[in-house]
Amino acid sequence: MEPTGKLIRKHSLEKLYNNLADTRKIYAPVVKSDNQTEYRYNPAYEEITFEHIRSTLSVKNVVFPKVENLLFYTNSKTESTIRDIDTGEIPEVVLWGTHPCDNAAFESLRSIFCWDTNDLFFTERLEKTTVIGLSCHQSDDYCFCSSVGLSPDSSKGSDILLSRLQNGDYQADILTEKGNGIVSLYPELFEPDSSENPMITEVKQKFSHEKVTERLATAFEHPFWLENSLRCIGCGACAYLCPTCACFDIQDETRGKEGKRYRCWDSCGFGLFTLHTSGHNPRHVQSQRWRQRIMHKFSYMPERNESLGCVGCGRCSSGCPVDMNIAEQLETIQNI
Amino acid sequence: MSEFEPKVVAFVCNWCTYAGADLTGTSRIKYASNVKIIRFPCTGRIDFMLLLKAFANGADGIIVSGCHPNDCHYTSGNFHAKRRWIMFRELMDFMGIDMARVTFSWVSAAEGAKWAEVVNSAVTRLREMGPYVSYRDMVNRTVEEEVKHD
Amino acid sequence: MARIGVFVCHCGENISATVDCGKVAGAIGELKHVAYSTEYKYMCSDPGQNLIKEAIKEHNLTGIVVSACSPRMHEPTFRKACAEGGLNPYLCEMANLREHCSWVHDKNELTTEKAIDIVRTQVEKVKLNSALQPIRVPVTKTALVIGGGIAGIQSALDIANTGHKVIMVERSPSIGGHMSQLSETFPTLDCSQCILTPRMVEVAQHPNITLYTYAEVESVEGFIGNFKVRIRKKAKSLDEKACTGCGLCTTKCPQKKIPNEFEQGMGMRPAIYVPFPQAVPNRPVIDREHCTYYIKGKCKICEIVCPTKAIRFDQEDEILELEIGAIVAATGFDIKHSDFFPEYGYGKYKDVIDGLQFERLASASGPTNGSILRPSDGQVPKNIVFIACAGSRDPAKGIAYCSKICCMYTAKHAMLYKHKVHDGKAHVFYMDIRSGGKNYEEFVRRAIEEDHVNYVRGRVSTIYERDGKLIVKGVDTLLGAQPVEVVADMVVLATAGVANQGAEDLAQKLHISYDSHKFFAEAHPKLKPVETNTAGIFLAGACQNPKDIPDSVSQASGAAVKVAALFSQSELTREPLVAVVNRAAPPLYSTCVACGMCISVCPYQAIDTEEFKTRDGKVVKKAARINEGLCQGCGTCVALCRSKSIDLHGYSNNQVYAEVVALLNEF
Amino acid sequence: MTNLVSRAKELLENKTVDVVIGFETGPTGLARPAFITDPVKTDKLVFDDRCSHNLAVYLTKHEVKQMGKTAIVATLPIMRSIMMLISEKQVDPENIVVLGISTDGKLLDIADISVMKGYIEKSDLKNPEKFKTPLDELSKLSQKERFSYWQEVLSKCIKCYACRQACPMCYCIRCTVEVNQPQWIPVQANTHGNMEWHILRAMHLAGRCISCGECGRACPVGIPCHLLTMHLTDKVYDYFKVYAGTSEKMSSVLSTFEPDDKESFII
Repeated sequence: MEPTGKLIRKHSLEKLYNNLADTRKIYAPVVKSDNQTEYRYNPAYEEITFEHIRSTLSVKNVVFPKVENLLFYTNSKTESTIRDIDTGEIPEVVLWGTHPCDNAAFESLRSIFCWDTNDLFFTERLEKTTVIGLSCHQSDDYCFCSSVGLSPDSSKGSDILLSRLQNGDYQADILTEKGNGIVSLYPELFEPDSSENPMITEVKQKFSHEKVTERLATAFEHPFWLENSLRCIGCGACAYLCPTCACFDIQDETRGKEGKRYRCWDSCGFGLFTLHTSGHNPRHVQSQRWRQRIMHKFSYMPERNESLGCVGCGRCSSGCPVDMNIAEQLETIQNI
Repeated sequence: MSEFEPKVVAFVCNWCTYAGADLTGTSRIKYASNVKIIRFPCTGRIDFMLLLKAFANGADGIIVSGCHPNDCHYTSGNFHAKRRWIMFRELMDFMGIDMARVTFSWVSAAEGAKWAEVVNSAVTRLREMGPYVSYRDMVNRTVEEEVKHD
Repeated sequence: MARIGVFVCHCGENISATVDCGKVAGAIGELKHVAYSTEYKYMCSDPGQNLIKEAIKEHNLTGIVVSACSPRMHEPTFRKACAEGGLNPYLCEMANLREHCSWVHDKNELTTEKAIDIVRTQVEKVKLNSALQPIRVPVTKTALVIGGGIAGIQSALDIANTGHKVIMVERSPSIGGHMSQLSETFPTLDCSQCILTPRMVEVAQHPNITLYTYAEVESVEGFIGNFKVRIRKKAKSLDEKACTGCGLCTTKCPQKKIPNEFEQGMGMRPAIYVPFPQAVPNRPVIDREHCTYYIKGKCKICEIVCPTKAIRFDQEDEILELEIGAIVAATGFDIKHSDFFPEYGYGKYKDVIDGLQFERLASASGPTNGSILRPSDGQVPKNIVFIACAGSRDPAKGIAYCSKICCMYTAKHAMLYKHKVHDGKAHVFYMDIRSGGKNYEEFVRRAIEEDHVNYVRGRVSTIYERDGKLIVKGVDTLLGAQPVEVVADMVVLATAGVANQGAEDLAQKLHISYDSHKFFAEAHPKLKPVETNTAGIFLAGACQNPKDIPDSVSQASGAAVKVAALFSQSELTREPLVAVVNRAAPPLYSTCVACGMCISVCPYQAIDTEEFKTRDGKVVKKAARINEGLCQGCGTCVALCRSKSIDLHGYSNNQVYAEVVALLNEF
Repeated sequence: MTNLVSRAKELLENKTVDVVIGFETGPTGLARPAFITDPVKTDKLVFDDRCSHNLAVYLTKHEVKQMGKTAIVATLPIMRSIMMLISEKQVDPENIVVLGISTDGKLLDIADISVMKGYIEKSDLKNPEKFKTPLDELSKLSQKERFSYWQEVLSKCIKCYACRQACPMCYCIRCTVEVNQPQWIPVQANTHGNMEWHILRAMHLAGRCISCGECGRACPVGIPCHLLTMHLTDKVYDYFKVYAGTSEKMSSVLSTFEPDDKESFII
């Protein structure tokens, strides 16, 4: 559909939230401590923050939970009976106040989960997610959306995108039918678009992702990887904080007769991620794993998924215990 | 039966407490049938993770028992175990895991009667304490319930 | 796919009286992977065992659980039956339904349910058992006896008489040890030399014994049956083959004022010397520390006078590398010397001596030819005080233990004194008289009653000199702690027996444990008093704790039997229930990171570090390695290993984990 | 830190070491670990209050070990970590030069390991003061409250293992959580599995933790997991009167014992 611009007053926004929160699951950001903002289901409106630059974790868990049951089974002496999960029971969720980078990440995730076949759980969850995004009126040194083809107010992935106006009201861009569905539930809360320009932060472009992708094509053996990953301690923080990292592990857990199969987050940064049963590990040192992370996002994904594996949210860098700054590294890479 | 019957796992060493429990049997001393024994060569072999696994799998109480100090068949396994349990208990307590549910004892091969006492007093106490609901609730929480905590 | 057979035994009615065995067999039969489940009245009977053997074949079983009595009772029986049925014996487990269930609970449903839980747990365990083969270790049938005192001599002779080779190493120039220094022995008062020297000669002449005196253990590597021992033969400066032992050199040596160790410093010896006339071997050595030639580069008188030209000034220490199957440590003890006791003024008062010095005074071959003469002026002491427990049983002095031999030798000393100085008075200060032993108490009574030795129960607080006499101030606790003062001519301290010099060093070389007093530690204080924690190394005599001659000799024979038993087969067979550190293909080699914590906890020194090297010798990986010849399978290392790189056969991580899960969940 | 820079430069110039591990300032103004092989680049080295990383974690990293002889900027916790690593045979003292930094930020003259040992022995080895309050507060709660508290904070754990990776004592190439025969710890990050993981981690560090607090700082979701190991550090001292990282010999409390170790809970 054609996007339409609306205005939503400060007090109407509160009403919208409360109406939604009363009738469905809504996932909204709350300040937990000085440097931690987390999303919670249906917090009180007063608890919600509009000032976060980035939440600690991304909101990818809405479509790709850290643990997702895939099936249940019961063993008997002679056979195992499988019970499938009814994806119809997955509830609808409204995402509230997510920034453009996080919203754009859904597309990136879809390019992975729906690469050849549609992942049942992912598509069901994504379909049942409505995104009321919030463009950014603040940013920090870690932000680099503008270097990966996005901007603080890009509408990609949002069903409705809110942007703050000087007086505290919000411009609401209604971008999809889903978004329109929300508006049509509470049309009285939306007013015609004002001509005022919303407050949008400026995020300086640090590198050109096209140039990075081009350079990576021939940089596999470059000494850069070793030199620049010495600091990396090989934890999974970057991958788990990342809104587009999609690696997972599948496990069976049995107790007595009953068992379940689930998938849960994994990370290519871990040494054991590629360890073979034989003891051979094709990525046996951390520099190879660091290279894989960047290659995957900026070379393999553009090539195979026609999508970039990065939305410039900066979480991997801000959350890194040893300041592995990805933007800094990409900036270097385009010139090596 | 109305009374709650706790599930109790006993981790015992082969040379002292297992033999002591054998003696309880040969002496025909009766004790509560709630306790089931797992045999180890030595208390030094008992991994603290196994105690957590017992709770995770629904035990309400645990008994860990081996040779008295200086009587270890392997001379020092029980001394190492003792240090391990000192640390383990302190950590568990700090995390709010109920150490009153875990009984540590030295029962020698000659202490058949002591074994029955150790079991009976542990079972009596656990009956009073009731099932270890708080731990079991944490273990049995579903994916959906976990998410509710977000 | 596992195919488990379960056999529920009624044990007559011992189990079936309280446990519904049919119900147990039925419920277990419903479990996954249980291919056969049955009950029988007596599983341990021949028909019962045949039932197992037939079921193994008929149902093609991969593991069995015999649900009967305690495995401590019948595990060997059923493992054997299992093997006879064609299944690896370690694929058999027992569920203890009798001692741990039917005998301790009443007949009711809970008891049967518990029985089912117990059997299910063993079913889950046995599924994870692996077929194990007994460990076979080759045995080199040569024993090393370290120390040539009476314990070492006895051990060496006993082993040699079973037909096995023995190598004896003694660090001093002669064997004989402390016993050769003694005058008479309690409780018979027969001459020590007279009973010892024939044994010494026997050692020297025994075709199975190779004797290295003036030699020490340099290093010990390897493990039971397969030790590699390096012996340092210190240079004697002598061609032992050429020397005839004529002794001319010792009489001509100009350096004659060296305190004689054998005489406890109460006599002198030359620089080239034989420690005592009955020494074995009866060949001199040159004490290079005191020899004029080695000090000043000039002299060589011994070389000049030697009729067979046997002196070799340029001789060097020789290192022998020996293959050894078992080791007996018989390194003996030492005593605290009197300078340990400032309150008794030793060092100041020449006439306060220790027990060994008294032995030399009383010895017919000693510096006084057996006359009791006090060191200061050579006079016969008319009043002599013996102080028992000098240092022993005195925690304040760091020696909490009883030295065990002093009560007896003090009584002996007092008697010997009385027999030699008829008009003398002997006083003994003691804490308790410990005379447990055959004819020991009678011996002490004889000293008191027949020889009229004055026994005073109390301790001596101080000794000081006044007018050429020693004033001994003590207390008589039997007279209400009344102070006692004895004016003595000589005082003999029964000083504490302590670990021999170098004991700690040797223990470390042998990798055996030792206690805080540096006495070697036995493997078990009650049941393995002769063994050490290191398999293949045994203890004899006072290196373990102070012992008298009969105790030392008994233990020495005990150690010899242990060695002989080990040597009775060409291979040592051990239960394979040992720990293993995992191994993988390069470049991983193992998940072990060689932190060494397992090495630190292992009571048997069974773990070392293996290095993996490239072809050019560069170490690329280190990992712990368990010597299955030494491991006893306690599993302490397994529970401690942070990376779970060690596992224990028979009680593997997988097995014990499965047991916990199976015990608490229904399947 | 001119002393530090000149010393590092000298070590690289005269080829005493092949690499200097220290701190530099990153693009956002944070201090971060730096690896300097070129004497010219030693100017990048900084040392101030921002430098909290436990650099000893790199001494066991494969790529760093390949670089050759290493000089390492070391505050007290780092020196204690080095001591632990030597005692556990992970670091060869011959291969490292310690650029010790005193608590007031001065370059120490650490000629060898025995000098370092002397410095450590003289130092205050208790848990740093700033951790005392949270430790005390938690101890004051009831058992039930403590269980709720830890369930709540640990439910946030995502099992990224930053706590483990930031810890110099967690140098195993395969951690127990990565063992699946048996699966000691559930792979999924649920409250129960997370709790088991953190219990395991704390137990494995009992008597080995040198109180640097890096595990807690590294946690991206703000779990104060350092309080678990620090609590045990307190207890290790209470019971056994020892602090970790004071000896080059294997001496951690769980790998040793004294026959008269006191406890009051074994019946």
